[in-house]
Amino acid sequence: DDKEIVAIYKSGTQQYFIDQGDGFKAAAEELGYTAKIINVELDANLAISAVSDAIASGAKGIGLTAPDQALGPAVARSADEAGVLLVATDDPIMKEDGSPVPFVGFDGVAMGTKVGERAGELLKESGWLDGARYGVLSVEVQTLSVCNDRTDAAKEQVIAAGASADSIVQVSYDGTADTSLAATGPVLTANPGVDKWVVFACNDEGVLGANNALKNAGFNPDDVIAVGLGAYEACRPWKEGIPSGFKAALYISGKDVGDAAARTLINSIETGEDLPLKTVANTTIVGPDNYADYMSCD
Amino acid sequence: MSSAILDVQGVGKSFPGVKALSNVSMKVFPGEVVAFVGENGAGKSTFLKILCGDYTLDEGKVALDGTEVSHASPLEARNAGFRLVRQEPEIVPHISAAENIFIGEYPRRASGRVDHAKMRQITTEMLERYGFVGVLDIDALGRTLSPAQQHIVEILRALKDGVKVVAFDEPTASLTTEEADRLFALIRQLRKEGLGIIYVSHRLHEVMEISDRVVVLKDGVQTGDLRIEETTEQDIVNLMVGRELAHGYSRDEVSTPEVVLEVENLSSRWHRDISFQIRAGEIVGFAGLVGAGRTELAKVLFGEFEKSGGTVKICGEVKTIRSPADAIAANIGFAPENRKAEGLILVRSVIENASMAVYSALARMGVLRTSAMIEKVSPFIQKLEIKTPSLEQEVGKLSGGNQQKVVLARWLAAAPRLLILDEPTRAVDVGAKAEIYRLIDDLSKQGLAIMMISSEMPELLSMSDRIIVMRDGQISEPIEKQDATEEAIVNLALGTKAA
Amino acid sequence: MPTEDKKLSITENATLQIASPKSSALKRFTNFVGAENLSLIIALIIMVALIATQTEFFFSARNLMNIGQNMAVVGLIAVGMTLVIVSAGLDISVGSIAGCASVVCALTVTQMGTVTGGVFAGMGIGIILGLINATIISILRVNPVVATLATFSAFRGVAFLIAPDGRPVGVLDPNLAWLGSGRLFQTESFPGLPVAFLLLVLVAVVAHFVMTSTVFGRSIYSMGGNPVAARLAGINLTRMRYAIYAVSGALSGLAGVLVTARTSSGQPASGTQGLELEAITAVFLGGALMAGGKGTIVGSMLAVLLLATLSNGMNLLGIPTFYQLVAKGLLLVLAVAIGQWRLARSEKQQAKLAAAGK
Amino acid sequence: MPTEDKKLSITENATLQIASPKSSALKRFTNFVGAENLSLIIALIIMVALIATQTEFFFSARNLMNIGQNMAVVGLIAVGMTLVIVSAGLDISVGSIAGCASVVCALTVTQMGTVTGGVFAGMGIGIILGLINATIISILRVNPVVATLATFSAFRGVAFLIAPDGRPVGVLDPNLAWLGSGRLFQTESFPGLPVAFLLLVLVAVVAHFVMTSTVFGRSIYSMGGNPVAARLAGINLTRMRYAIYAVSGALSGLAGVLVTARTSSGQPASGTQGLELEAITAVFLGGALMAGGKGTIVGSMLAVLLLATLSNGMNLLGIPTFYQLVAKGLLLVLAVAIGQWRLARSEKQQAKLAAAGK
Ligand SMILES: Nc1ncnc2c1ncn2[C@@H]1O[C@H](COP(=O)(O)OP(=O)(O)OP(=O)(O)O)[C@@H](O)[C@H]1O
Ligand SMILES: Nc1ncnc2c1ncn2[C@@H]1O[C@H](COP(=O)(O)OP(=O)(O)OP(=O)(O)O)[C@@H](O)[C@H]1O
Ligand SMILES: [Mg+2]
Ligand SMILES: [Mg+2]
Repeated sequence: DDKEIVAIYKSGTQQYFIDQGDGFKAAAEELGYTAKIINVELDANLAISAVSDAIASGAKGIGLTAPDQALGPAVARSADEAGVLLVATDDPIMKEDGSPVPFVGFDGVAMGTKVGERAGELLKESGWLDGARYGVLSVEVQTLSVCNDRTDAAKEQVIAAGASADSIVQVSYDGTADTSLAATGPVLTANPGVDKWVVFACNDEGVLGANNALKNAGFNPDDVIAVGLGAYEACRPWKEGIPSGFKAALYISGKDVGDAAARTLINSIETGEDLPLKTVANTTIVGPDNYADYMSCD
Repeated sequence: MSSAILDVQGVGKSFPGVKALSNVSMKVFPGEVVAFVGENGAGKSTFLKILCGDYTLDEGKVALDGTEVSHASPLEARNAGFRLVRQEPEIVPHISAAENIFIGEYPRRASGRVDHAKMRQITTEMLERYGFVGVLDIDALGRTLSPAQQHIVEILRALKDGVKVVAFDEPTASLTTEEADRLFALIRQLRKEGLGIIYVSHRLHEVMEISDRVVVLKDGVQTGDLRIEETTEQDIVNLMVGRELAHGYSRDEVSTPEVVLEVENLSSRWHRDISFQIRAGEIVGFAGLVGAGRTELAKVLFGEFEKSGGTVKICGEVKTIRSPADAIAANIGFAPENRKAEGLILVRSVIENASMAVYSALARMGVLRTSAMIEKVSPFIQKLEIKTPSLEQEVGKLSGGNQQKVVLARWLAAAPRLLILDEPTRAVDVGAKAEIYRLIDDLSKQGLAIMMISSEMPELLSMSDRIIVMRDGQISEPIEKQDATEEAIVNLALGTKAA
Repeated sequence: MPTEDKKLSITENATLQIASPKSSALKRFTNFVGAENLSLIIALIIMVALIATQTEFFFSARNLMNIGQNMAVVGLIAVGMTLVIVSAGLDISVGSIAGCASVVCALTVTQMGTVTGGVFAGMGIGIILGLINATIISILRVNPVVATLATFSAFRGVAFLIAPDGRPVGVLDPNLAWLGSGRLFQTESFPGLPVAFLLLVLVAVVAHFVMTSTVFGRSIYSMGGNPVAARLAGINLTRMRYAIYAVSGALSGLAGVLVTARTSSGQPASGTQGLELEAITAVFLGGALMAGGKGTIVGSMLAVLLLATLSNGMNLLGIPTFYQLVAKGLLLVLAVAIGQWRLARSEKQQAKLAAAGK
Repeated sequence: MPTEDKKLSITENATLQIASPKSSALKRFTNFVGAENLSLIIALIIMVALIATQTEFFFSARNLMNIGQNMAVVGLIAVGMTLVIVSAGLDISVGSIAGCASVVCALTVTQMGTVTGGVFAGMGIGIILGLINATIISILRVNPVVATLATFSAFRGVAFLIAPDGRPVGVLDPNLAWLGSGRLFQTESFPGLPVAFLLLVLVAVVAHFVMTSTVFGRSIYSMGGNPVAARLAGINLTRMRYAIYAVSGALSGLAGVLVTARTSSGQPASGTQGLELEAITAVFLGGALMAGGKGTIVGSMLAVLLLATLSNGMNLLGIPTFYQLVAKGLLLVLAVAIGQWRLARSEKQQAKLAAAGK
């Protein structure tokens, strides 16, 4: 099986990357290749090991979502040495000389920007900007650079939309819904003057946790504008027709990104052409009414 | 006489590298005390551990009061009525002495709750009934108990309801003579109550005094089963050792004028105003009852416990000793009485345990060759006849007496200027005792000063050049060898005036 | 063999002294929380004072309820962990067990529509996994650390395998949600008591009773303090281990159920975010010993409260993660150090008394 | 007090029997790896056989080098952890120390441009943090678990505070990269030996010598087995602890340097998280006792190799994460269980021999 490609994901236990893996595998098999998926659980050191393992296993091409962009030079080097094709998925990375590694997907800054834009629009529509006592919850994994990219970008957009900078409150969690819930509670307590909240986070879990905290604190869904990232948690209340803080969410088709990554790699392996520098997979902001056109919710 | 309450037939047991018991048979009748003797490592404790369900026998049969209990679990053995007072007390450190006695079978309220009050009450009653009043604080944590106190806990554990046969594995080893007498009274009381009693000891005069019959083991083989009135200590020794032994030990005074240890007005949490000297080549015996503070005195001198006043001079110069490390640097050695808790690294090998105190001495720039260790300590291991399948054997798997010998080997090998021995021959057999006395004697001839804490009168009387008696943290005037008598010592220890 | 050195052993002597039953009201209180744990209370008071001076919201009824609610998950696990550690064992797999239970509970509720069923399913799987731990330790004779490190990994895998495609399972059942975020005795003036917190209190009280006044509980102390003594006294160590790890499993399972209830979705990864370290921290902070045989439910619960209050306070004050990490470390050291210092001091006094002729 | 029960203590006895110096070649080998560790080798062989039948790439020189390279980071930490655990301590802060060292090394290299400087800075900070651990344990008398759980959190925070805005620090210095991914003795036919691996081998050999044939090493076994007896034999426990935790810190620091070298960036957390559990797993898998006093460098290194081979093999075979987690758990249990079973058996045989009169 010398016709093999490998995908390495920074967080392979998350639904989004599971989807991406499925897309990657499916496309590869369709084109007569075998595909392997390696998960490195946000561990930079494991990522390096995984790349070398992939190379050792005779892979012709590697798709990598790095747990940290600083890894770029190290992986690019070992891939070049071994003459193996490398594409970065989701998070762009650079080579030593600062030139970008060919990229497939939709990077964190762009994600944050889209989320922020939508949150901004909803904020304007809500009319809270004229005199309402509103706040903005930015739920962040402050120890993870790829997460900060998203929330930072989202904050910019919300401010651009007219929110005041000091209305923004940071909440720190570890990526799971439970810690987001635990951390948001006290923040709400500390801001008793605020009776309307805008919410965004690094992922849907973060937003979900914050929503539950708001519910516990007795906020009613109309007083919450929560924009999810991933949409897999957001879509549930929509599906059930239950009112919730989720007003919109950025849907990223992991399947599409994985599919695109596999096709780009295989194409270059077969034809020997250089990899295209940027292949952007499509992503959309979805809401209660239109999510079903893009995704199945389970 | 009625039928045997305990009937053991052809029991055998082996451990890796050791055949501990082969074809041992014995009977115990109600109201009979059977002594069980043999050299260190002969298999006595193994035999008893089989009876109490700790070890499983390889071959043979055990019947208790008619019912077979050959493969009983510890619980079954207990319930069947066999109780063992172990040579090495097993104490639970962070619960009270009273609770230690009741683990496994607590008194309960109707609600099923453990009845702590009842537990303390029963304990107090037992302490009175068996004559241990005031020796044991029943609320003290297990870890703070002295070896003597630990033994009392073991005894009370054994004597709880339903006991038919009780075995004492070297009960007097950690007791003073006074305590031992109390124990004998207890044993006689139990005999009257019709219990079967097995009594293991290396102190043959005790055996002659207390038992009706004596069973002798040698290397796991039964070499005798005699009625006590038909035998003598010498016969027993011959059966145990297989050769004649010089009885007792006498040494000639070798002390020189040079003063090695000089203690002036030392006081501490336990002691008030203690002053004495030990000269090179001199052996000074320390007598006293449990709680008198001898071990504490040793530990204060060795820097383990804090002294609150006074000075300690070694070879004329004042030493400030704040830790055992300081003490060893000042050329002091200390073989503790409590070998399991304070003496040995049970999970490590014989050779390591024996050489611990000479590591630095043997090392070249911190590098320590095993060969060097063996060379240094194996002579002592041989002279002390330490019974072990190999030098690599875990010390925890040696017999009690052999463990004690390992502690001694460590300090005999280190040969410091001042050597403090706390109960040096505790649990050691007669043959080995003589050898240990000889080695101590040799060391003193080499000019060591030796401080020997002991609760064994014969040992104190035969080995010491002078004897200091301790009572309530204070010491008596030293008694010179010539006028040292058992009576004089006991009187000083108890604080009663000599007649 | 004795696993601490002189200093410690002596200080413990002192504890004993203090705890000895000359009962004045204070003495009885000291007795109940245990002298060592007084230092946790002191640390708690200092910390609360610090936080309260910075924000008036700390003492708001709602915030206090919040703390109660957030300590439930770790608290439940810490109760089970106390039994395990006192028995001289360790259970690193608790977080993974919680993960499995969270998923199983979510699936049961969504597919069978029964919340009670979900709760019992969650605890059930917890018990099963706990029994697996006990089997590996007792029958295969694997050291508890390795055994539960192994199942820490294996059970986590299982959690993802149970969940369809390893995805979180959403549950929007309001009754389940009530378990996680509901309140009892609510009035317009009083925000009510969180159900999750009451659940923890209930469990802790029962556990305290078991540890102090039942044969099972006392036997845990014996086997932890000296397995040989325990075995020779007829305590069946194997059976004890099965019971202990089953309890730990059941409570981890219950914690997993709470996670599902709080987050309205079964999170396979929920447990894997260091819940085990959090619980282990609490138990040792509460006065347990690595060597076993020592530790109390009261101590562990105080420690959980201390940790929950700390993170709540820091979130109230909006302290960034990095500083939160440092602060947590300092608190842990401080809390224990205070205790040691107090014990050392009272031991000195004891010595003086003794020297002055007892 | 004894922290294992009879069964264990007796089975262990068998080791000594086998290890007792009747030397044939096999005996000497057994003697070196220790009977318990033979089971690790057996497990390794079984596993390698399984993997090799599935993929021809496993035995490719390149892949073997790979395994070597990938085990370096955990390996270095496991060496230090062996000293700590044998001394009856525990060091949960190793991962956080590595994180600090990784950042410090990166900053030194980028700002002063000296790679050697970076390496020493990394190890230096490691030593300092190790000494802090020792101080908390010895002077403040905090139990090692709590102490290092505390610093586990605190040092992590420090790592982020050192790193500008808590973000990873990129370093492109080729000499540093050489340390992480460079090879020695490379020929066109032979891919060469990874520098990182050689570093680990060097450290392990020295550590093995220290543990087996120096006063320091022997004293670690003594103090771990019975601190009281060790102190009464003149061992200064406090000084020992400072030395032991400093070594553990230094090696964690070196591991952090390697992470920087491999990832071409100073990582405050990513890459060093969870290292503590990996290392602890290895040490106990290598035959150490929770109670202290037992454990060998050889055993720990075999365990590290076993774990590294497993994850490499599973990556080669493209086994999905969830199954990888389960497989890892099974391997751990299997490896130890085999050992226990073999020891129980050989102990029976030994006894039979003795019964038959040797
Ligand atoms: N658990 C064990 N493992 C291996 N060998 C053992 C074990 N227990 C005892 N032995 C060996 O069995 C033999 C008999 O030991 P035992 O303790 O019965 O002797 P003993 O007669 O009680 O001696 P002592 O008078 O010194 O107590 C000794 O050689 C001892 O080394
Ligand atoms: N508070 C205590 N904590 C721990 N051990 C104690 C304490 N008090 C006494 N001991 C121990 O009790 C034992 C007997 O006490 P002490 O040393 O006072 O009597 P002794 O003169 O040594 O008698 P013996 O040596 O016959 O036991 C010693 O081993 C001592 O270490
Ligand atoms: Mg014996
Ligand atoms: Mg004494």
